[in-house]
Amino acid sequence: MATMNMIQAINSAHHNAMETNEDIVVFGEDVGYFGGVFRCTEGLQNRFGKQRVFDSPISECGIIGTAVGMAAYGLRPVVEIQFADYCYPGYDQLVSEAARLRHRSAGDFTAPLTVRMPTGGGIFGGQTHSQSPEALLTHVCGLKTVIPSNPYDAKGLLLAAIEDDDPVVFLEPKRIYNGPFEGYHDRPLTPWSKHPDGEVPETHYTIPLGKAKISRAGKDVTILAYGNMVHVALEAVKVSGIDAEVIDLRTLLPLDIDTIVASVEKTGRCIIVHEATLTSGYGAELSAQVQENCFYSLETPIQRITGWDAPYPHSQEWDYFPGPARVARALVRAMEA
Amino acid sequence: MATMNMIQAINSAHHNAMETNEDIVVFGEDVGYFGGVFRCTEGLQNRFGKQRVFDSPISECGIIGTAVGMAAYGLRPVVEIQFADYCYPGYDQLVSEAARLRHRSAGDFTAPLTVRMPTGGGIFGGQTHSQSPEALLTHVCGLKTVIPSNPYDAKGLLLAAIEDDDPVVFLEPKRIYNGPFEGYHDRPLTPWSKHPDGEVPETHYTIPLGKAKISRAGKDVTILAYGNMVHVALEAVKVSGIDAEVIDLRTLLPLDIDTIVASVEKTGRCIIVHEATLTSGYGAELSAQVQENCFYSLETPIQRITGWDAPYPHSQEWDYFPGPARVARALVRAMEA
Amino acid sequence: MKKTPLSLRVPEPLTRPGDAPDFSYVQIPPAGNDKKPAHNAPVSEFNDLSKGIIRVLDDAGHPQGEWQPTVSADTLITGLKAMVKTRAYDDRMMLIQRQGKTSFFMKSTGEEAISVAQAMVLKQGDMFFPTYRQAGLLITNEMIRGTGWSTFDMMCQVLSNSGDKLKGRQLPIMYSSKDAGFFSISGNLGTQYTQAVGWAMASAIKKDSKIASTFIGDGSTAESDFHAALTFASVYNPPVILNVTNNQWAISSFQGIANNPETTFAARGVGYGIPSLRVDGNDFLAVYAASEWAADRARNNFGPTIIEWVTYRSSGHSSSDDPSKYRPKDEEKAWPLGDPIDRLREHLIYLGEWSQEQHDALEKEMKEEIMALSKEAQKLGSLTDLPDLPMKCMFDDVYKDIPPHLQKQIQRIERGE
Amino acid sequence: MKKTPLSLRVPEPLTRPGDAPDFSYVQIPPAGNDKKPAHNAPVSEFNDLSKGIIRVLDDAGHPQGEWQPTVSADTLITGLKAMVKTRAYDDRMMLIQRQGKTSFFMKSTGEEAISVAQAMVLKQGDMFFPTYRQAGLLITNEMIRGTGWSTFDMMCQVLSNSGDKLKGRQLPIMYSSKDAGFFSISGNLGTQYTQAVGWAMASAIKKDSKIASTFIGDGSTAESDFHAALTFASVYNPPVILNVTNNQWAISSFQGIANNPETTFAARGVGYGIPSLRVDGNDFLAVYAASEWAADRARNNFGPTIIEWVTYRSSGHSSSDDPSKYRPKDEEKAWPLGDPIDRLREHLIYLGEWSQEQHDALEKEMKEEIMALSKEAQKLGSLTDLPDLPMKCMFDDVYKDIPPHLQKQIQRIERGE
Ligand SMILES: Cc1ncc(C[n+]2csc(CCOP(=O)(O)OP(=O)(O)O)c2C)c(N)n1
Ligand SMILES: Cc1ncc(C[n+]2csc(CCOP(=O)(O)OP(=O)(O)O)c2C)c(N)n1
Ligand SMILES: [Mg+2]
Ligand SMILES: [Mg+2]
Repeated sequence: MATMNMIQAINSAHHNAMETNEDIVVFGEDVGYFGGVFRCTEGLQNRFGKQRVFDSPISECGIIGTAVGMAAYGLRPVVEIQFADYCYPGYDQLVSEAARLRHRSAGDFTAPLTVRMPTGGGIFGGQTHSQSPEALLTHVCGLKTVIPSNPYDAKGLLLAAIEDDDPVVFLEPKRIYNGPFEGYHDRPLTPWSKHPDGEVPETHYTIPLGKAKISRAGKDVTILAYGNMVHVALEAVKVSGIDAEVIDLRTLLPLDIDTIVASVEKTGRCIIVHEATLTSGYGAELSAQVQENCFYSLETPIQRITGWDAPYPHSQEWDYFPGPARVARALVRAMEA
Repeated sequence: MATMNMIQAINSAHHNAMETNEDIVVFGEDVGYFGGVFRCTEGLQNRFGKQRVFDSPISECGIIGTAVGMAAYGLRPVVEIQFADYCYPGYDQLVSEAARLRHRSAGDFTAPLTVRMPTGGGIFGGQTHSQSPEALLTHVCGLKTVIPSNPYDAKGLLLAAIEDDDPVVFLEPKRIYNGPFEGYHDRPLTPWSKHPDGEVPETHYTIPLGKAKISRAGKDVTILAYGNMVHVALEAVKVSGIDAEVIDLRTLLPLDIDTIVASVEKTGRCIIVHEATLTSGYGAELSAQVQENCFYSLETPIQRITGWDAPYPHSQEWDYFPGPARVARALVRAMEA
Repeated sequence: MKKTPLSLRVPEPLTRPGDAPDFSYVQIPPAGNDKKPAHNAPVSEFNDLSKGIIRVLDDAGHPQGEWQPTVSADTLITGLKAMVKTRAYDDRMMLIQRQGKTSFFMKSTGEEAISVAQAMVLKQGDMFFPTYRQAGLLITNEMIRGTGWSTFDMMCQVLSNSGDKLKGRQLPIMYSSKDAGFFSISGNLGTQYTQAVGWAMASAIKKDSKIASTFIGDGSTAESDFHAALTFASVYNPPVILNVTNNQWAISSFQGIANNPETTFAARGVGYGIPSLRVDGNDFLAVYAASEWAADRARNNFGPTIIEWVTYRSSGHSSSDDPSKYRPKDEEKAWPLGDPIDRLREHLIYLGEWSQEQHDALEKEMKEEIMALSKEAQKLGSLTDLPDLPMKCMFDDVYKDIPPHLQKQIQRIERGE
Repeated sequence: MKKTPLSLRVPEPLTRPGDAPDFSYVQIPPAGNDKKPAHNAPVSEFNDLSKGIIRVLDDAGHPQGEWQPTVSADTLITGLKAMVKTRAYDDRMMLIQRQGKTSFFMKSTGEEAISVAQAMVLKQGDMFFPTYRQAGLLITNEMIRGTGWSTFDMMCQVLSNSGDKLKGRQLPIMYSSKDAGFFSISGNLGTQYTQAVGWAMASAIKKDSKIASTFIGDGSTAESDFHAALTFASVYNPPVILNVTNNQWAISSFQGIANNPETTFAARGVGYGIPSLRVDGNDFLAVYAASEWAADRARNNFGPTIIEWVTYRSSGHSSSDDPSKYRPKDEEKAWPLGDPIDRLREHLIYLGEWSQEQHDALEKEMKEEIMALSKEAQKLGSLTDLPDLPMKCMFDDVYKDIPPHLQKQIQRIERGE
């Protein structure tokens, strides 16, 4: 067991996967010699050679499109989109091709590829280095969407994604690459080395896709969160003193609705937290499913605490960000109403 | 007053707009000489000249991207994407550019453009001539999304969209271009000429964006629908004999939540109908908002009756399509539960 | 300097309905004129080859020049048969569409030489990434290799019947046959181009010997994937043939809406540093030779080749299209490069390997074979007479395994929701 | 034919950290070598002009050949001042970023001639669609026209302070100034290219006389918008200058990851049928002349021009980047086309219009001016010392009017939700 931050955990997953499976190739903008702008692919080219790890032209369309072709050939490409905000030029290849290939060819061709994308804000990245496009992915049948909240999960989920026979988008909340972020931008970040989930085996393991994790058991309110918002939610529980259950979804599609329903049936109250803009965000789907499944258990309205419906602002980042105080107030309301 | 089908109404809106505003230009694949594969722009090139109405290369990226530039110059481009399924190559220009320009430049530059797209299925078009991507648009702050259900609204809403100073996506449910479609593919289509909403003034008028319409008043259940599903919903009311109120949303973003809330508070029951796939569809947002606003009025769970989470199938189109029987059964469940 | 006021150039074809056809914009050099470069020739050698038209058969059906392929009469006769069969298939299936038995159909009439000859050149294990206008690839593959989809399978797909290997999921003509080296066709234009480059990159990465070949239409070269494909091909040098079928039309838009008259589609390739040929697509021998050259080049690790096929879309865009609305009636008869079947027939007759009688017999035979097959296929149903697919079939293959949320949707259906 | 086993070509730069810089791949022809074609010359005349490097100033700072612009010494001195000011601005703002007063910064060191000379050539009313590496456009515009954003405004934007005309919304350096003819910069690479073509099409549609000019980096030419822009420009012939700033690097990727050595970025343009020039971007006179030529061409309705500027990104990609991780240290010192400021200075000294003393004084003056301005700007706050923007400011300009659902979100904030 070693101590790893999320970058190292992701890097370690690549190493384990590539050692055992020669069909895994890794490419993307700056991922080769340099090892990626966030350094997730550092050392891979040196270890596995330029034929398996290389820089790509700056074309998200080309990255995902060639990956689909490679996957159809029989490889397992693991590609990086430098920021999730830049997935749109490759969105057609993801939605119309990767996600549809197995179905439209009745299983004749498949596209087992993994598309990694750093997601979310909190790094003063302005509107085009901060977005959280998960709702644009979860609406696409044929895709799976995964988002870890810590190094241990990041490695296990990434290995599961790579080994999965369907196309998987793997979102990496960049704000927590180096440490869990409770939402206080003005306090020093605790590194992952001080967090139990920073303990990561160097050897291969997987965490099954489609299984949520209860990050904190509680009986009064259920909080649904993922990625960096898991830590914000946990902090909000502390701040509010309310005994909430925090569910880390880990996989957004397919969703582990059973774990959610069991919790909400117990608590009768539910809050959904995400950083993406509110309208038609993934919180809407979560809200709809909780309502459909737990209607008769709900004591108070389900609340969505999210980024506002505005482009992610640069200087007003912390006005936009759904921090622990906002979530804590929502917890209080959930108990009051 | 004339009788028009939806194609003619859309064509008429173009004529009215272009007559009075020289800054309106129209282009897209096959829209010039030929007048568009659905003939919505027929006669425009002849009337307004090739400098204002022309064919474009087959590049949705180029169509929307050049339209953004033209709009920034001061024109009002009205462009056609041949099928909504093909908007993805232009999605980046829509999401990252058209939708963001005003905000990121603090009003220095704006993008008043209208992007028309035939949407939805029911025409045996297979998976790439049938999709309903509205949820991928409503998640994008800065865009407005409009979808008419009849010729009268189509014209008035399109003129409002063209005159709007923000970028608007105008979805045209192609299944009802020629007549209202109640969902019975095996019965002859009633033409719009036999429907009151097929009466369309030849002169200019607008229907304000952001205002829903009560298509049928009722007291027992609220049905939220848009586009062709409005007609399916109305038929389901007939079939079920339940006195439901059918709300035709007309504009998806900004949403007329007040009309919805007033209705659900009255009925205490709500069904949402759309043709797009279920998960993270626009129905999720509607469900979440109804739940948030009407929690204490709801007697039974909100239901979503939608396309299934599969690519729109060719031969199994009518298994996929949420027809009147499915909606009627949902109405019954809404009353029973 | 005197200022011209600005204005937008909006290109128009030379002729429109009512006009006499005019193909003066197509410069046709004599057959046999062009050099055949080495497989590893520098890109600068392709400036002219990407601008003219490489032709082998002259107007009299005699082969000329360096590009003459070494090919037996038997091979040519096989090619002729496959072209005739493809045309018979197209005609019959369009009729079936007109009879309302399916929703949609697209023909490749006039363009048969391109897919047939290239299918003959490539090998089992190679992979085509086609558009909807290369049915000839499958028909030829069945004829010469007997692998993958048969003509009967294609018909069943078009009919969406119980024999449809794609389970009625895809629009007619969106075939898919891995065994035939025929990649699943997408409705979204252009996407296959980038995928083919990726597939070829994979072959290179695995030190394999397989090559890829992909097709795109003149109009669709404007799509983003065309550029992504050429950029990646330019950089990584994968073993891929990048075919551009310039059939002069993209639905109602002529090729001038995708490119300007000072260049060609093949010349684009040279700009990317990729060897590029512009070839008479209605000349079976030229297609065979250029395809063979590009395939050899690819297989020998010299990298990609772009080939613009100069041809003509003789029929409407699809069953939904009426070309008389936007181009002169009978324009196809004036196409200066003729018809590929006629030209190969003339050549074979000139060689003394074929006769008009044999040809008539062949056409009759193919018509009958297709007719018989289509009757058989219709026994398995058609779109007006849908097979009883269980509703849940829709959910198969969305993912490898049906995930819980789709299971729930199946249950909703089963509960009668 | 013997088969080479397939393998993927993965291009690598000649040198990496630890190696001595090696620019032997850049072929540098003598200054004054190239013909200056007519504005309406056929595209074929640009084969050579798109492959070599058009140069005016020779190594001794003497102007040579047909491309010498008619330009006064005063104009050149203004250009020199703007370049020196741009560099002083970049250095100071990078320092401010290093001091933690803002989040991010990007310099254009070594590339100043391109934006400064082109800003001087274009006119009030024209529109630039720049990338993040053309701060010189704004600085020059302020200096010569006094319209639009000032250097002070730029600083406030970088600091996201209360003087920021973009209200703290955008990442530093993403300026926007309609009055200066400077289009709002996007974080998404390439999108401005297509927009510029659209803007120029609009100008042509309106029979206006304004032209557009847009920039893209070597690496970003791989993006889809590059192709869309060139395709539309090729077809509609709009009045636009399509600049490609080939500064050899795209973050850590060298230009060989965007193009192969058998071609150039300018040669791409020729493939699209667009006149294209490849020009020494560190030679102020060559930049001025080529920009003037392209602007005149556009304004006279002859259409678009592509210009590849051969230059070098002397600094890191951005404040987040450390180039010593992927290229030899001090590689910039070995760049064979020198530094644009040094070269113009030498030329002016050769003309007898400038001296080293004047130059030293200019550098000092600009440094001080920038320093003073930056002190003033910091009085309006910085990112560590945020202005008290009301939270609702975030919701302004999402739409023209705040729609009900945003009003409700504002109310939620006001209620303390
Ligand atoms: C992304 C996308 N945009 C638009 C269409 C609609 N469409 C189908 S075929 C076609 C014309 C294609 O013309 P071309 O590429 O020349 O091929 P051809 O039909 O002539 O073989 C168009 C515009 C589509 N299928 N996909
Ligand atoms: C669509 C998109 N993809 C990726 C990025 C990340 N990115 C920002 S700058 C850059 C390199 C651009 O290099 P180049 O075009 O050569 O311009 P230069 O920085 O050298 O001026 C990359 C990959 C982005 N901003 N947008
Ligand atoms: Mg065509
Ligand atoms: Mg660069």
